[in-house]
Amino acid sequence: MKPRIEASLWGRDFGNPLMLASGTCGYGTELLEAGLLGDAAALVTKATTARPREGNAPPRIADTRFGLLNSIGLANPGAEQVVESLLPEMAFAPCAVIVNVAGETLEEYRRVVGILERSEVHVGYEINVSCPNVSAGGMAFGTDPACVAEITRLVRSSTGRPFSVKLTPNGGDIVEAAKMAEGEGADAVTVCNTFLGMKLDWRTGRPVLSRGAGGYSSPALLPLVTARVWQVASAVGIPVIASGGVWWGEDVLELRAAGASMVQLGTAVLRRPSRISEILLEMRTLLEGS
Amino acid sequence: MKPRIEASLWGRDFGNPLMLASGTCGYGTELLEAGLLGDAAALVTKATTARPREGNAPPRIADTRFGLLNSIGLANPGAEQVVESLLPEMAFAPCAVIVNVAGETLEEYRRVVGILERSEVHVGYEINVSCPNVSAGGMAFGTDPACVAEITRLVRSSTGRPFSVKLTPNGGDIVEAAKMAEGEGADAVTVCNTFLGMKLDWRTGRPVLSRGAGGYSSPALLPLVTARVWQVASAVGIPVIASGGVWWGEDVLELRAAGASMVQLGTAVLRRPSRISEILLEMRTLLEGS
Amino acid sequence: MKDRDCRVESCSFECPGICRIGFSCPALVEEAGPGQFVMVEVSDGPLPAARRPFTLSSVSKSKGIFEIVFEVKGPGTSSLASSAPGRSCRVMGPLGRGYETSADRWLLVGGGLGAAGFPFLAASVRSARVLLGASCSDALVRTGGEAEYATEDGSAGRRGLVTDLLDGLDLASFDAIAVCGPTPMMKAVVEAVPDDLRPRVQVSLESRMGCGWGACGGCAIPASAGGYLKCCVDGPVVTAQAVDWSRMGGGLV
Amino acid sequence: MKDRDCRVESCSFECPGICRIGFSCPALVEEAGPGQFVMVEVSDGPLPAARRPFTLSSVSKSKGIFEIVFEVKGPGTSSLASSAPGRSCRVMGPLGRGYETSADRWLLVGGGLGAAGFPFLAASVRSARVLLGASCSDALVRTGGEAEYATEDGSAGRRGLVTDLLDGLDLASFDAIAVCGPTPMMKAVVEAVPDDLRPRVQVSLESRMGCGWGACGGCAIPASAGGYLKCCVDGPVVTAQAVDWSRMGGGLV
Ligand SMILES: Cc1cc2nc3c(=O)[nH]c(=O)nc-3n(C[C@H](O)[C@H](O)[C@H](O)COP(=O)(O)OP(=O)(O)OC[C@H]3O[C@@H](n4cnc5c(N)ncnc54)[C@H](O)[C@@H]3O)c2cc1C
Ligand SMILES: Cc1cc2nc3c(=O)[nH]c(=O)nc-3n(C[C@H](O)[C@H](O)[C@H](O)COP(=O)(O)OP(=O)(O)OC[C@H]3O[C@@H](n4cnc5c(N)ncnc54)[C@H](O)[C@@H]3O)c2cc1C
Ligand SMILES: Cc1cc2nc3c(=O)[nH]c(=O)nc-3n(C[C@H](O)[C@H](O)[C@H](O)COP(=O)(O)O)c2cc1C
Ligand SMILES: Cc1cc2nc3c(=O)[nH]c(=O)nc-3n(C[C@H](O)[C@H](O)[C@H](O)COP(=O)(O)O)c2cc1C
Ligand code: FES
Ligand code: FES
Repeated sequence: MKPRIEASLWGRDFGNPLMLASGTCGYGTELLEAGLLGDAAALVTKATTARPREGNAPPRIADTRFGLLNSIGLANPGAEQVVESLLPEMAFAPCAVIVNVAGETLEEYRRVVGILERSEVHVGYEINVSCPNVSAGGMAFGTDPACVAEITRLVRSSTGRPFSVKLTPNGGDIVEAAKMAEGEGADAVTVCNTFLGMKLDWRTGRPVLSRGAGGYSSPALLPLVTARVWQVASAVGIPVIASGGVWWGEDVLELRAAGASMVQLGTAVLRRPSRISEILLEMRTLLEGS
Repeated sequence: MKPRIEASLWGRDFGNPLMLASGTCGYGTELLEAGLLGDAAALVTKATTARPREGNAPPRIADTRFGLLNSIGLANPGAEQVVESLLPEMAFAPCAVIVNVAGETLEEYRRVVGILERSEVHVGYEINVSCPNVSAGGMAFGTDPACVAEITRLVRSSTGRPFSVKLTPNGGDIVEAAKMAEGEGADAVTVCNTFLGMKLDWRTGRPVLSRGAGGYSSPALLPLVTARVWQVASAVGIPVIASGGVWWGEDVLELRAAGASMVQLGTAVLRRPSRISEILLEMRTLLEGS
Repeated sequence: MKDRDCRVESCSFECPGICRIGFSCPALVEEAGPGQFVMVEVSDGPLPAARRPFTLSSVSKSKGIFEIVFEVKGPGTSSLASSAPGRSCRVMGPLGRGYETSADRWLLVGGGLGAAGFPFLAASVRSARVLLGASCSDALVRTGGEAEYATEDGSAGRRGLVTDLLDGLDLASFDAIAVCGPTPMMKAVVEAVPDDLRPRVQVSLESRMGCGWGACGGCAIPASAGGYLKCCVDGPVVTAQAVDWSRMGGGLV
Repeated sequence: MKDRDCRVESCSFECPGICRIGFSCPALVEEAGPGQFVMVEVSDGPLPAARRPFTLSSVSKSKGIFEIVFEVKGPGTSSLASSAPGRSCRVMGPLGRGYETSADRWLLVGGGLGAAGFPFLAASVRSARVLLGASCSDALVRTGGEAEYATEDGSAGRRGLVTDLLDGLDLASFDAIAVCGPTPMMKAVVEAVPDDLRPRVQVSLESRMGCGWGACGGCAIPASAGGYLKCCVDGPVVTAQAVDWSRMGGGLV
């Protein structure tokens, strides 16, 4: 396939493949207010659970030399609040809104989607079976293909909207998990959530994050994500949404060459929201020059 | 435990915890000749198989912005040749020699160790169930706890020398694999081999390495290795040997704080063999200052 | 959230290890209030992955210049400290909630670099008495106007902690008390203030930050109402009563 | 394997995109032979993760200086090309097997940057006739002495490929033929040499390298004897017959 900027997902055509990754753009309200969403195709909200979650004890963030560790722990106001006050704020956003859904139990996924169905704002879901920062659910679900299948089945039975299952690179077999999601009716898979990482203070022997390990993101992880996107895209027929390691326009083109339909920006947007339009410009320049 | 430089493994005391990682120091002969082994505690040879292996078609190396991809494919002269000509050259090396062993079948591991037992030069083995660059064996063994157990059992029955099982971060459950190795009599686990990674040329859509994906090493992976060392060290009683992401003396101290008995240097030594002594100096300075 | 390229106008060491940088950015200065902060990009590439937060130390509306004062700690601050005039940095701000400045008579209590924001605050209120603590005279941040000092080694002002300077002060004579410094110091000051005066205390908090603009949830501060505040949007300045000091621990959150 | 800090003495652009750097290192120069290469560290930190290999282009034993000439391609070469005199780089070398120089009368056939090593070679042998090919005159590497040119756009010498310059040459009048350039060009030259003269042909190969000193096995070159040669220790200069040209592909190995 010839490299290009246009992209499509779930029957929608987009001018570009850029999505804002879950947890790095809140519910989009800040970026909307700042007028920075115009160049994104879609944004994925912070993970939403059935009830409000406080999140983990601080410290939740550690900057390492080459990347960022986070341990937010799915802090969010809960599905009711999201439906009542946050999604309505995004009703006229210039990009598509996708809600990221998490749960501590299999059943919770169904409940969250059930509540969220009351809103008309979002076009679909990203089902998070891969959060490295919670003790119940999260990553533990994602490493077990049977759990991935069961969660996909539950979500499929709860909504007619399209959804992607966001997979973990931290154990299990990501290709197997993607096949399970496809088999049970998922409309895409997101490859992948953050990598489990840790920073310690060697003087005290103590981890910097309160929970010990956290989710690690870094531009240096691009080759790891590229390999997993390539493996998964070769194995399933549903679209693959790439997530991880993007900073330059070139990275987006590389992930698409590996088989990704859409490409997410996470840490890059936290660091510099204007990367959305800068990356787009870089892609245009590269494609004109090629 | 107070941070310190001295280390011990398998009843041997070393002045420091630095080991040279498999595949990044050949069989040690070049470094020995250059007089650069004096500061290392031990070196691990290139993976050795029963018969000579040519290795993968080139390109086998790709430099990414933030790391190195390799796809050597276990090229080595075979166990007989190693016993006859390479190990004898290392008989008077100033550091301990450990032979890294790989196989395409479970049975091959036993054969390789059987042949190598004829040499008195090496003090033990590192059993490689985690090479990302071969289609048969390698990483596929490492992601299956039953295979890890079986290979450990076969090796244990073939040698009285101590050995470490080198695990993979690319799928499966690394803690489970470590427990299996411990259960079947391994004397240590090495955490971990390279991460599966890939680089593509987006203009052509083709991977740079001939085999597509390869093993990725980068100083940016240190937090990933630290997390895995911490998890494994909390779960097993045998020593954990850390491998991955080290460039500075501080990194070694951090991995030891995470629970590693010894710490390997791979890509750093390829890039600059004098890192061995430079890192040692950095560690001394840090510990004096603390 | 506004993000702009700001030119480094001046960069010099205030005292060993403490650097002062002046950036030119009239638009930012126009919007800024005391206690607000900026997120500074230390490099143009993707690393370090996070920006570094700094309190606005002083602003000159006429020149369109704002200053930050910081301690050189790790890679981010050392890179910044080596900036030559002319360097351009991406700076987001002003961010967060600053001091509520309607009160007249202020007491400013600062520990170490906590005093960095006091010049801006002092210049924004009717009257301010400033108490500063530090380990030694070299670590005392100059705040422009008059100040009383306490140093642990006695090398400047009184030997002791900044809380010692509170002894004998009539705290009720101040309409507002601003506190900024390391967590244990802020805790001690807050405890030294009688219950009935607590509502007058505004503390300026620090926390590790992922974004600085409310998106990541990285900057959690234990809230007395349960759960957490977001330091970057609910703070960094909050009333002392909004914080659950028992869950604050001793160090950086 | 010797690794030393070498001082950049000079750094300038030979022509657009082609840079020449002179390093001072008497000890390295003393040991070096034509066709050998060096591995240069582009930064002092861990990235980029691999060094960059360059052929020794020329050496001055009296001044203790060696030069490399290279095309600016990616991050490594662009960083090097911006070196100011005085910069210190870690350089490993001389590495690998160079030309076997006992022969008297040499024909040197180079394509593009393949000619980078010819000045050193030409200076080390009794007589050398030099044929150079490039896309255009700007991309022709100066080799010091006399040379005949072929350029694809005709902007210097003959319009065409370097192999065209072989037409009508009495190859048997040379005791040795050195070939260096892109793989397709080397293939073409080797094929243009009659079978009986092939043993006189020495080719200088390129490959992606992890270490440069034999440890990693990254630099595999398909060998006519089966399996692979290590470009860094078995080469980079080998006899044309040692290479399995059918497995060489069209590009970089
Ligand atoms: C709202 C706010 C205002 C601040 N204002 C000032 C100021 O005016 N002057 C000043 O000297 N310092 C200030 N700090 C602290 C300053 O941001 C850190 O010292 C600085 O980020 C350290 O970066 P580094 O790369 O040098 O150190 P590193 O140790 O490499 O920092 C690593 C990571 O830890 C974080 N970090 C380290 N120390 C702190 C800290 N004390 N607070 C928050 N995060 C930290 C950094 O942001 C970074 O992500 C402020 C912090 C916050 C949250
Ligand atoms: C023995 C030897 C001698 C060489 N001598 C010269 C010379 O004298 N002049 C010159 O211009 N070039 C020479 N090259 C090629 C030169 O090393 C590369 O052009 C350079 O490494 C590119 O680095 P970069 O960071 O600019 O480009 P990048 O594209 O970023 O390089 C990425 C990676 O690919 C490798 N690579 C890219 N191109 C080549 C290549 N052609 N050969 C080998 N590896 C490559 C690099 O080493 C690096 O690991 C030589 C290569 C070898 C193996
Ligand atoms: C601070 C932070 C919070 C995150 N929170 C979530 C989350 O709630 N749900 C989720 O699916 N992924 C979450 N992620 C993962 C990102 O969505 C993204 O997949 C990951 O950061 C990799 O992309 P990047 O390298 O572009 O950052 C979070 C990442 C960061 C850095
Ligand atoms: C070129 C190269 C070849 C390698 N070959 C082997 C090998 O044969 N056997 C093995 O167990 N590990 C092999 N490895 C993995 C290293 O031993 C080491 O575990 C890994 O590179 C991580 O450490 P580092 O980050 O210090 O490089 C190889 C790594 C590299 C870079
Ligand atoms: S730092 Fe990201 S929400 Fe406060
Ligand atoms: S480059 Fe490492 S063996 Fe040749």
